[in-house]
Amino acid sequence: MDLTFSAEDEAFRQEVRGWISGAMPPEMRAKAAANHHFSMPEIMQWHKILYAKGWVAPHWPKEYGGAGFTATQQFIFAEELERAGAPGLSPFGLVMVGPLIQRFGTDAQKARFLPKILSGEEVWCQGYSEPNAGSDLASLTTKAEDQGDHFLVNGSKTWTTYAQYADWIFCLVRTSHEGKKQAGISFLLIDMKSEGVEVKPMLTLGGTPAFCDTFFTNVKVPKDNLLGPLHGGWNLAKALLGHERTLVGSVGIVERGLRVARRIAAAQVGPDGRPLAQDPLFRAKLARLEMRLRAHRMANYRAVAVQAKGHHPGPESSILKLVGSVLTQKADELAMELMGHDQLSWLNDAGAVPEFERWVPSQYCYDRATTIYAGSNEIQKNIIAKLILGLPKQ
Amino acid sequence: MDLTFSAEDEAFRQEVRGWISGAMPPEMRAKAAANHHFSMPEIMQWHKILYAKGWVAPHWPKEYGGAGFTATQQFIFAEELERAGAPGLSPFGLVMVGPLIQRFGTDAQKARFLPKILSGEEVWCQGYSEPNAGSDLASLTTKAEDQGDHFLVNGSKTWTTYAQYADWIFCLVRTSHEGKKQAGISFLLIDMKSEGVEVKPMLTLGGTPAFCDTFFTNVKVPKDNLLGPLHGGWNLAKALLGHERTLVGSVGIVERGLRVARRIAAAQVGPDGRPLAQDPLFRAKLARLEMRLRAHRMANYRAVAVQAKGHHPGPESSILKLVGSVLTQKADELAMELMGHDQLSWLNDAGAVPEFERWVPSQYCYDRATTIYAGSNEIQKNIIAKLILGLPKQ
Amino acid sequence: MDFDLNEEQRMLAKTVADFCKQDSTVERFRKLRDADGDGWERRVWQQMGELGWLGVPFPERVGGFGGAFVDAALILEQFGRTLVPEPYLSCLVLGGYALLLGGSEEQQRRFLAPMVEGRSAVALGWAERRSRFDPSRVETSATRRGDGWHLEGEKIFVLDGHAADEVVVSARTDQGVGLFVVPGDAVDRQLLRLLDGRRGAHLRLDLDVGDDRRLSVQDGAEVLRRVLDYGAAATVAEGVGVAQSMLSRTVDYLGEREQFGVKIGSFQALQHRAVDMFVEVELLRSINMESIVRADEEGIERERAISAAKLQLADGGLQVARQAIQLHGGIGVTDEHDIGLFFKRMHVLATVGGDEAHHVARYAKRMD
Amino acid sequence: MDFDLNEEQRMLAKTVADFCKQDSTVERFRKLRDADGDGWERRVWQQMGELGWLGVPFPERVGGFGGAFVDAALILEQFGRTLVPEPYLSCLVLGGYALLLGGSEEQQRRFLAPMVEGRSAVALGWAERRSRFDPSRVETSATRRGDGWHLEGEKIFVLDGHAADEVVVSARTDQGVGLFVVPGDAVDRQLLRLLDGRRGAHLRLDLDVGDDRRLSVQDGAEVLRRVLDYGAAATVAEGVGVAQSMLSRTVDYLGEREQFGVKIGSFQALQHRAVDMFVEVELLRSINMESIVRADEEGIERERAISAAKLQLADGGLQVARQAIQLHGGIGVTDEHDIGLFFKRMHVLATVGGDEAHHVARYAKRMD
Repeated sequence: MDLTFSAEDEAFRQEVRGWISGAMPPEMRAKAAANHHFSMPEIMQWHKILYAKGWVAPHWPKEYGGAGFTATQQFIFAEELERAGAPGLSPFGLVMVGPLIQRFGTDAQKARFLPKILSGEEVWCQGYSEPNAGSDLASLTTKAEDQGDHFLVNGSKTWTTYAQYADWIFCLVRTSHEGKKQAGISFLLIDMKSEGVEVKPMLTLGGTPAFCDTFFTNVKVPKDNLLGPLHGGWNLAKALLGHERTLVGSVGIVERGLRVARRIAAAQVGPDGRPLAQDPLFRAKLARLEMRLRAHRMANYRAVAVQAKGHHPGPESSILKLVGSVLTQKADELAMELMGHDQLSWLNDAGAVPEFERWVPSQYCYDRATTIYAGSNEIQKNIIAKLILGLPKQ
Repeated sequence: MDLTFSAEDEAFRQEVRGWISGAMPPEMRAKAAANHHFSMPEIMQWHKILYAKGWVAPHWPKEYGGAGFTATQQFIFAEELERAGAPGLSPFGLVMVGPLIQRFGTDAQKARFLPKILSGEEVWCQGYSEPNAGSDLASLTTKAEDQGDHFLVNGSKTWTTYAQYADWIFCLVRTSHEGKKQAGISFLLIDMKSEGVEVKPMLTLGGTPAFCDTFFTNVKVPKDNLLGPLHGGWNLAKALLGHERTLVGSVGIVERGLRVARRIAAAQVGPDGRPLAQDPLFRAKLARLEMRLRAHRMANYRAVAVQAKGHHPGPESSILKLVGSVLTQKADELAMELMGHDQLSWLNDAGAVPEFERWVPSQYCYDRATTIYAGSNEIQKNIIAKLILGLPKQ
Repeated sequence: MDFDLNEEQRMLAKTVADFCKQDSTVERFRKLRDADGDGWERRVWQQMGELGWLGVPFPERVGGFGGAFVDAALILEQFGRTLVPEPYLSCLVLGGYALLLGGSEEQQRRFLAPMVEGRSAVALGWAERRSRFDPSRVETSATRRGDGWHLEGEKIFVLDGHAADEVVVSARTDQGVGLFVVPGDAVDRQLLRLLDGRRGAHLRLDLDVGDDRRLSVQDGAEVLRRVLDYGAAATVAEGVGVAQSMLSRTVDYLGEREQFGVKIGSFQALQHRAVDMFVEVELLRSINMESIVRADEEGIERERAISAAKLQLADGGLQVARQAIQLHGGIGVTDEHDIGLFFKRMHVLATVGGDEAHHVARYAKRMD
Repeated sequence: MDFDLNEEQRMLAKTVADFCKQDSTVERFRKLRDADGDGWERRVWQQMGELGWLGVPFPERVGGFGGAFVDAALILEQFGRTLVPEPYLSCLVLGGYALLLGGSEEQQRRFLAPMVEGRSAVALGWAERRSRFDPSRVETSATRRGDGWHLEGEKIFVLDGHAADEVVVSARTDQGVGLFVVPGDAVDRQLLRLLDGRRGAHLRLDLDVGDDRRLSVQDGAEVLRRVLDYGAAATVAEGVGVAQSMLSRTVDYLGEREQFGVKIGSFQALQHRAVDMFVEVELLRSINMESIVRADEEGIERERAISAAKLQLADGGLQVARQAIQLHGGIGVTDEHDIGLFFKRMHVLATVGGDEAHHVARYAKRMD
């Protein structure tokens, strides 16, 4: 057992840290320092900076233009990005559909799509959930009818996050009603500029314009845009859920939340006139959260170490999602509590509250979603109960 | 809305309080003050003192020799008994089978059983659960066969608390296999001195000899000992569960637990050399528990007020069980934490730890049962989900 | 002991409930939230005055009905159910009780009576950047200038202070903390959007007021403590309505929403969570009753009951709110769905009048 | 970064696991608990010495294998799975590390080497009535008397102190806190039953010891802090085994027990609780690794890691233990069923070496 990073890995961490601090534009650094929300254009700006460095896809193999980082390097890289408060890239192309195209795509599909995902030239979004198919994804009804040379798609998708900025959407669609409901699903890549695609953005609980409903009315999709086998989309979807889970458990996000809380604790005056950071009760709260994060970090390291040895992280990684999402919320809740009256402020102009606190209430509200998205925590628990604990069917 | 007790009720409280402090024998008072466990003989000693005063059955109507207290008086009386730390009487005769005999018994049964329950001459225990029928009580298999002039009982019962001291047991037995499983159950009163009854006492998690298994081998039970209609025992059982629930939610028990915790906090030296009661973190823990108890007390008062108006407390009283049981455990946990190293002591002789702390670890362990007995909290939640919230069948 | 409402109170609650259902739905709140105006309507405030709702707890000399705080609390509970936006808590309770407890009869007639009629709204500005939840930590100064006073300083997060006609503010004089009534349009107000979609303002004070605008009470900090207790009790009362709405909306949703071919309300894990919500709502209801009845009392039991109620709101109430979002799943985290509006209101209520830590600490200090 | 055991460690863990399964089952623990004796067996202790298990973390000069604390922790984890009663934590870790860190080489050879061989058991007495979890709060006194020392005072809850051949005790000298090795049978011992069925003793000290029994280290309090950190890390390591056993026994029970015509493990609410247990066990496993690896380190990260691990044990571990009882239902609260033995052991482990509040406070002090 050796829980330290190797000298090479530590050197890599220094390199990454140094590069990030030089590469982030000043306004972006200022926003990060002030703990502000990044808009989609800012996210894409950062995407392109990373792309220029060759680091935009740390987990992609080099042959596809990825950085080809080891599992450990990927983890360190993610930690450092979160630590610096860099904008979180949109995962739909890089983390989700990209790897699926690499694994299931034809050569033509690889050549067509991968380079533009990397460069950021084409932005992707995800068409999975439907109004009546959330946790029960397989009951989706958006259908793609075989019209000989193309599919005709009708239906609607919800939670198509940032669809208003997207050039492409990857969709699970029903291509057959035969057999189990999972069996008739296919995985389609659809051009958002196609006729009949309509996007209706909506606000999140955090007041940010991230969610969209996307509607498909007689949308023609070339057959070349089918990824993987016809009616075989469910396997692709499952492959993807694993990725998403590990992603969400990210230690860096909680670490940043905790840093925000600590900074607020240092600035806010407590009941005895001293900073809250000196108050024994608040200090204990901060300590508990940091201690709990420490256990979570080690759980993540264990998963990384498994991956570093070339194994797939099993369903065990579900616990990273469960714990990470809850800790994210706890950090938000603590930050809010520390803010006192300032937590009442909702996206007001500068000056209403200290800059650093401005986005905290929005983040707090939005992060209620962390226990819901990417397979709700209830679904994760069902998975663990069945696949790991082997408990009897409900 | 008027949340104060009436002048009459307050006077009643003073009367009760004065009487208790005079009536408890000195050794009993000393044990109560030292927060010690009472043995069954001590409990029966107290039973007889209350009987002599005419207060042993506060909830029984006067015609049966009860005190005939109002609902409010009953609540005050219970509060004062708990407050004084008086031994808790065995509920099986007074609270459980007694009222059932009053409601469902023949005149002969009333005359035969009620006076001796009151006087304590005959001690009762409960034969409900079986090894394979706990939460799922209706699946019990102990059977009573009709032999013309008597029933022949075979089977076994578990959790027959204090059966080793009991003269009588009331049992749910299967008298028919037809129809729904609830339909074939009858309610029998069985003399523990009957041939074929065997009791095997066992220790609780608290190290106290409360639980027993009771075995019935060809036990002859006179037909006169059937309470209520043949095959109609399930209704009696249901009537009883309601009683048990309110009982367990008792505010006084939590109050006493909290008093124990506070006394320990005053005596134990904290990390800074001052009593723990002065430590801000422990003080906040004590405060939170007391505040939570305050809400629970008001919830109980509401239920009492409903009863005082002559209504039956609905399934809502399930929440009193849920909350009371959890608060009881929390008070124990806090008392243990406050004890520091002393919490490691298990029923040692005097001098090992302060007298007042001696029984706390045993109580802490035993009280894990509060969320399990009298209809486990899971069962209570199922009941509330169905009967109050009207959620769809599982 | 009697937890039932009397006949008049039952009628009042019923009337208010009908009003909420017909005239002040959640939709109305949402529209006002999203519009540019004040977030509430003068017209409706006046209507409330005409209905007598703004006078229930106040004496007849200001046009009130001489009732108790309980009556105002009943109204607030109903308001919580549909998120009525009018400044009942911020002005009627906070501003109103400051005037009632701090002002002379003359001042009450001048400033409180118009509010009772719905012709005016009087907010309360007590919090400052360094005060946290302690109203005696006042840095705003009041110095003698001629016959009157010069006020200088800042008041933050004055609820509905953006639209109030008058604002009662605290300021330190050489004899302790005094209370002053300043005209809303005479101070520099920075409009604030609040988390729950309502509004407030930071006030920058730098003005002269006449001595007749200094409330007659000597110890302003003590009055503020009493007033904030009324405010805290009011948040709990409103919170009961909010929590009850969240519970029933969630139970309805669980009974309607289908996944995996069944109603999701049939899943035991979700049922038990709904029951956990129910338990917290019942505890909140229960302690709320003690809190609103004791609000008019003097002494330590008032503080204890109200702090216990605030803990139940901040802890239990927020658990209810968070669980309601979780059980609504994806739609719960959109701005479009109403459940989020209740969530945010609950969060604001849990904070106003002292947060959880404040009330636990206060209770801990007052333990034997 | 590598969380895997090396080949030797894997072999060791396997051997210990086999021993536990065959020679030291829960049944054995229960028998010893219920019998009159010491609660453990000299014979087995000696056997452990022969197997080399008592030497794994100690240097060769005392007959050890020069390994790290990790190796001892691996053994303890296995011991936790079947509640092995021998005084590995109390004597080998607490007594052993006190001698290793506090004693001269001569003293180590004299007192530690026999324990490594299994011929002796050395306990540690540091706690006093007023010390809580701070080993520097020492009232026991050591005064010079002739060539040696006179010790006077009381040590409470000395784990396995009832049967130890020697006990390392702390006492205040005029130069700070010193450590002394006293023969077990030379002191007045009050036998104590502990919550988990093991034993210990209060020691009343009033005796003279030679100067050769004073450990050579100057700052005894600092050594105790290090030793208690080893002890705390040891409780977590053992706790991993206990928690894992409780989880798997509970999952088994859920898969066997039938009610309402189905396995109770098919109820979703119970499944999710079992998952909550699993999550806590995984977190405990994870932070345990950091804790046992860092136990040998100097500096603040050792303290942080061990305190975080203790919190996970006291909070998460006890949640697992309490939930295990609850999910076992009625039989879980009888003394007859084994699950209660694990529950009690977990509670003791959570307390020994500093409880939750102690470690949270320590961590809070050491935050940046």
